[in-house]
Amino acid sequence: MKQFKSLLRWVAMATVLGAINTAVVPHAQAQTAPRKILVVASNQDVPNFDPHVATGYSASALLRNLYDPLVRVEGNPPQVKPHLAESFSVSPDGMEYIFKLDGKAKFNDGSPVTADAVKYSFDRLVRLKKGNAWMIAGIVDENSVSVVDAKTVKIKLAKPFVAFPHVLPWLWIINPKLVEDNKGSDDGQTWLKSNIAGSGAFMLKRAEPGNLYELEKVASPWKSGGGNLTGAIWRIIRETSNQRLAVQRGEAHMALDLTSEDMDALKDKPGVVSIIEPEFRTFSIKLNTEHGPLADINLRKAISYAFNYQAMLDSAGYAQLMVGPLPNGIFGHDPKLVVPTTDLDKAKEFLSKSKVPNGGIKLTMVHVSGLEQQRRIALVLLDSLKKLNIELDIKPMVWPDMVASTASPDKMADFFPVYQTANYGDPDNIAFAAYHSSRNGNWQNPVYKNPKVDALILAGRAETDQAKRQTIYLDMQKQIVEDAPDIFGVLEKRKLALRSDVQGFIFTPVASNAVEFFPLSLK
Amino acid sequence: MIRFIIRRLVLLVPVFIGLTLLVFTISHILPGDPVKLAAGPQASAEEIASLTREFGMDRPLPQQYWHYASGLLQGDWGQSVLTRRPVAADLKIYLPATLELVFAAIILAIVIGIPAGLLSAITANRWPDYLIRILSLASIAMPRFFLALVLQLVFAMSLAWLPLNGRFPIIDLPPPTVTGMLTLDSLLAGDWLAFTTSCEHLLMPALAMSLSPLATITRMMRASTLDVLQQDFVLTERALGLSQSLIILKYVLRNAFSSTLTVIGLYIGWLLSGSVLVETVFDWPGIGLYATKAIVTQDFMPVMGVTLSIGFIFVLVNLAIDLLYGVINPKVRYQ
Amino acid sequence: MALLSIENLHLSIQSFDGEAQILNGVDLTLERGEICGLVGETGCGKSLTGLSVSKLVSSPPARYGQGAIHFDGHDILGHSENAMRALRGRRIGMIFQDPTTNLNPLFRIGEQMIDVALHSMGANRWSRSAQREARERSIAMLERVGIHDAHNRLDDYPHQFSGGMRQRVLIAMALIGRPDLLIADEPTTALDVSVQAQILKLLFDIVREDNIAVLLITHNLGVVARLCTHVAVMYAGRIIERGIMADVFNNPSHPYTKALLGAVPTQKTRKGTLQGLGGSVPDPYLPHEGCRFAPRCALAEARCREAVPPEADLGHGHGVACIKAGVSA
Amino acid sequence: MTNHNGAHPSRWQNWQRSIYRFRQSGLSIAGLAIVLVLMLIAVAGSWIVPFPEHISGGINTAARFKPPSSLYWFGTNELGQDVFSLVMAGARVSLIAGFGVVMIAAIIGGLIGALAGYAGGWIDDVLMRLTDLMLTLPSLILAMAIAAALGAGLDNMVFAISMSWWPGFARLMRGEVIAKKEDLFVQAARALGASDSRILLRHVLPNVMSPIIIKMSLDMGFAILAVAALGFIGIGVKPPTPEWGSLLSLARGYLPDYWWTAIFPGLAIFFAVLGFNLLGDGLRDLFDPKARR
Repeated sequence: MKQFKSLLRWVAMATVLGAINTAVVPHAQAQTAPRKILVVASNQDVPNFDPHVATGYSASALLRNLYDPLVRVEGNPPQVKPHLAESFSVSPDGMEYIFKLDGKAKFNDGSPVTADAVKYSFDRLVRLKKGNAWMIAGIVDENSVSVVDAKTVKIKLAKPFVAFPHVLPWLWIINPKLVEDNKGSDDGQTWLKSNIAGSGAFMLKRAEPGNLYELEKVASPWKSGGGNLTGAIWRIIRETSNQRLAVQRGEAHMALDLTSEDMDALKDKPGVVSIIEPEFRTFSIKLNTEHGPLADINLRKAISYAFNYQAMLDSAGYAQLMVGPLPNGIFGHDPKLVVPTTDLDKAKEFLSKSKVPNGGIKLTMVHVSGLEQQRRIALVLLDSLKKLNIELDIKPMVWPDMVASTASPDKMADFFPVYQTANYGDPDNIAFAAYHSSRNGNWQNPVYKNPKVDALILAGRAETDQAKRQTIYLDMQKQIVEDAPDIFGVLEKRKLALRSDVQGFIFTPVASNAVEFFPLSLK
Repeated sequence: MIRFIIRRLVLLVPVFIGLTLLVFTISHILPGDPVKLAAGPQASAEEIASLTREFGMDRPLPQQYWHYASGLLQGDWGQSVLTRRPVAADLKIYLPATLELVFAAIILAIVIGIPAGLLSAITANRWPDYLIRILSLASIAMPRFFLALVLQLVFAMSLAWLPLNGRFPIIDLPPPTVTGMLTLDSLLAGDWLAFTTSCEHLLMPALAMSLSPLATITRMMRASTLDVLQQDFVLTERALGLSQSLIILKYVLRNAFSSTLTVIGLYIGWLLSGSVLVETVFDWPGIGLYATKAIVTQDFMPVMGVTLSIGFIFVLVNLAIDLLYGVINPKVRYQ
Repeated sequence: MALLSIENLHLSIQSFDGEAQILNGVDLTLERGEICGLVGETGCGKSLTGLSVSKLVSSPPARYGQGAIHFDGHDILGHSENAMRALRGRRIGMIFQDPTTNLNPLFRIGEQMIDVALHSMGANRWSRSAQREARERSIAMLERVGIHDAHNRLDDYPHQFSGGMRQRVLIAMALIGRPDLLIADEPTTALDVSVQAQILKLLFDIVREDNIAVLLITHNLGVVARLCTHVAVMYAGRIIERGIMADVFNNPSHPYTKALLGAVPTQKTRKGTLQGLGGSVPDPYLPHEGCRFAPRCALAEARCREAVPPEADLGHGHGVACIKAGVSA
Repeated sequence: MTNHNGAHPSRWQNWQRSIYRFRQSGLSIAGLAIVLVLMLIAVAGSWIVPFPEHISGGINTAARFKPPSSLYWFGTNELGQDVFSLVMAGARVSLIAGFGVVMIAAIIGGLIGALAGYAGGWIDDVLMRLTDLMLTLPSLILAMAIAAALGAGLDNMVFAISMSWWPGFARLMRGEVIAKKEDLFVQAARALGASDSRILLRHVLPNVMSPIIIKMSLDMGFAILAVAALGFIGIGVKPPTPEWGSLLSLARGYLPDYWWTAIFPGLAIFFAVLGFNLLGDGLRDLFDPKARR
């Protein structure tokens, strides 16, 4: 036995020697540098930094801090605040806006932000017709923007647009000199993809695509005030549970894509502040009203009444059921609107009037693969349709494929789930994008068209008298509910988690996950 | 010896060409049109056409292949259709991360597997042997991604001994990139703290990946050690009075190790291809995640880049293993 | 007092098919300077006897039923592995049959020789001076066994030596510790005839110079006749006849010894007169009473099958285990 | 190997000894037991399961995230579905998918290997070089690429995995065919004028079946693991299919609080793969004991 022990000693020694080179050291607390760096956890990568091309909330968040718009929006309900333009005036007919630029505003290469820069930026946006250009499509064109003097800009709208100031925070001003120097053959798109020509309070310090983007505060930002942040890191963490744990353990200060389960898990954790606020973010299932079995209004009504709304609400967690097409609480929303609820008898009644009185058909639903909430809603729909003896084939697809499938009614699936995030706190944003027939072929409103509703939307856009505008939107909502183009889903509450040492964060129900770092500081 | 190496290197050329041809044909057979996807939904027909021309997708296949293969030689591994980033640049960032993970896994597998196999053979049919055999059978069956989750659950979430995910605490700046492998770079920079932190981040993912190779190396080592113990020279060495530990740890070990070596080469390939599973759980920005993102959006340039780089590495590693085999086994060297 | 005396040694090996009784009461003594040939058919247990002397038979599965092996007065069956290690290489040397498999292919000759030398010197493995000393001794020993330019050949690998040369290296290793007893298990069987004679002559010159006792295990009676001082004939795990080589070879008493000697072709043997021996070696798994040779013995009678024949002494050490000894076949 | 009574061991004794060896190693028996239980669950699936409606997508959101209890043995998931029923149903999915992968790979690989082995010459070289190249490529990434391109669905996933799985069988079959090709009875058949295809199908193939079957049983475990891996990454799985890998992947977000939604699917994968590995090892010792452990 003795000799066996000596052998064991040898083997143990060999293993220890081997293990040393993968040193297991107790968790050495990496002492944070004295700098104040805010770490934000998000699951959306930023493939493109061109302010007039990039899309997605993560791109908006970084661009918002690297570039400056004419005006900002802040608070609940969202208020327009001065930024590059210290003030602006609107002509009585609401068609002409004049902006006075802030004298102190300068780009990060030192050159001042002039009216020419504003015109150059708007012209480029309109020319490229990408990124956020859709917000001012048909409203601002090549000759809308004119330079009055170095510090004054005039914008003449092609059509009346009440909510125009609410759109401006997403239209950023670029430094014409830098972009012209690197114009290349595509209007500077390649260069701007990974370089910054802005006047924002932050510069892009480090970019590790797929992993993290580090912003560093400019030496002397032209805008006074703001928090004590010296930098911020936009960290890509794909799993929401990992985001939640990162905040829980202090490895991140903010987590942006949390699910309801994550929020429950964070409820009583020390040092964590949970933000669960209603937001103008609708979720509904678009029905293919032009092609296939759902063109039959009675079948659509039957399905709307058979749908298990309570199950959807349960699975969505922190959310509230939508009452009609518009988000609850937005101007013009009719809380007393009569909308379908789970009522099997009514559903059977409509079904009997439809072309397939006893079901027996198979419908298809697509959803973004990997998007958990949509997968759950699809299963709720599958379960609900069983009661009408209708089968559902669920197809997870990649987002680009889904968008491509909305190009024409025959390519579109029977059910098409859509998230609609309001970019500005005005009913027109949702109404125009989701129900106006000019948007057919796009994922926001693939097929639904009703001339009456189109007319109401355009009227609502132009009507400056608040009371009249109210009644227009009420009529619109009744008509849409009558057409039953969608199954109205839920208004998911915005779910954010912050470390308690983050200060100066004001919740804005508009794109609140596109975080503005300038006002923030760390204890 | 040198002639032996040169001959093997020359033989690699047809293999590399074969690899590029195979990967190219596979990616072209697959349905799905990345250009249309990349052009985006609002893209007009002529914009898609211009993009197709830009990526040379309209030219006949052989020409496309020739363009691709010649590009490879000059380091141009094509461009991601979606992000317009050159694949070579991305690989330079993501490949070292995966290589660091794979080599750490293999080192762990060898450092633990060899002694375990040895011990299991020496104590054949006694409790250590049975324990090791059952553990190794179980660990071959253990799915890496499930083990990764459990490790994360235990060591990061409840015990908080080890960091949850990622390669380096993002507050601190990583050491200057030389090899792209954080552990090596921090050693080169002499930054001990960075070395320990990057080892901490590396430990759990490497452990999760190393379990299967570790189990197989243990089983192979046990089998070859038992064979070597039957050999006559072991009896002679005992008869001449050499101590059991000297015989086992010097004379038997080298013989048994030489036949386990070939398995290690095969496993590097297996680890490289399967790293995506562990990378997803630990958010380890390696070529696994990079390939998955490209696969999901059917952007096949990066997929071809990743597949080819793994294929090349696999072939080179196996060549290295053969040469190492020659070092250990003199008979082979003089053939 | 004899250097080596094996008394009534019983050895059985447990295997899947049951327990095989390999050695059934072996008695053998060996003095310094004596060269005793241990002969017998394959499977009679002669190799196992050799291995038992150095306690190299791993138990389990082997089990020593009764008997003892006294080496220099001590019963080695009771020795621990460490105690045995002290004897092996220093007091007891061993050579095996096949030189191609008895040297570790992956190590240089020198490395293995030096390790053995260090052990035989009992020196601390890591001390520089001990290693230098061991190297010198190895070179000297290799020169002595006839390997020229040993200094350079130390760094060569086994596969760079011929069969004969490798056996010389093994002899050098066995004798480097100047053992008192050498156990040689078929040392030349694997070599071709021309090389056999050289190796045997080399081996026995050294043995005579260093006055080493040798237990030569072989089935080649010619080798025994030419080199051994004593001989012991083994059958089915028992020594049935032993004594001074001349006595046993000139007047074999046990029928089996007669049959063995008869089977060796000499110049005098005329064509067709060579008689083999019927039947085959008894199966060790089956229990057995009486003389194990009875089934194949021409003189066998009822008495032979009842009891195991004791060993009778025919004068100056010539013993035979057969009740009908002396009766001419 | 003559035994006690000297007669040459009959075929029956060989079998008896192999069965003894198989029975002797407890592990192989455990493997067999697990595989049989798995098959039983796969076949009887929806009858023996407490909540069969959940398998085809039924939900009960009132009972979300209930911990394991007497009613819900493995607790419930985010939609109130009984995890035990889903895991049981997952057995059928994984078994069929795993078997599909192994079967397709065996057929494709077998044909290519047989052709290469039997034809020899340049055909052999070309086919074998192709096989070797396929082996150097990363199999999981290839499978993912093919599955993603073909779109969601278990059948696409099975096809994708088998595309990178057949080289193993091709190599095995080629080796066996080359060995059997030289056997006497094949020469005799050729002498009697049998056509090549007849020789290959009637004589050679039946005799190489045992190593193929062993490899199929050994690969079953790893095929199930590959299907689960793809499911885990979320490629190729269509709800409401209760596939273990995707169940585990979805449940990742609910750790550590609702641990049961992740732990039980993970354990199911582990035991299934373990069962097939143990059985495979046992079969290998049964059929060709000389193969090294």
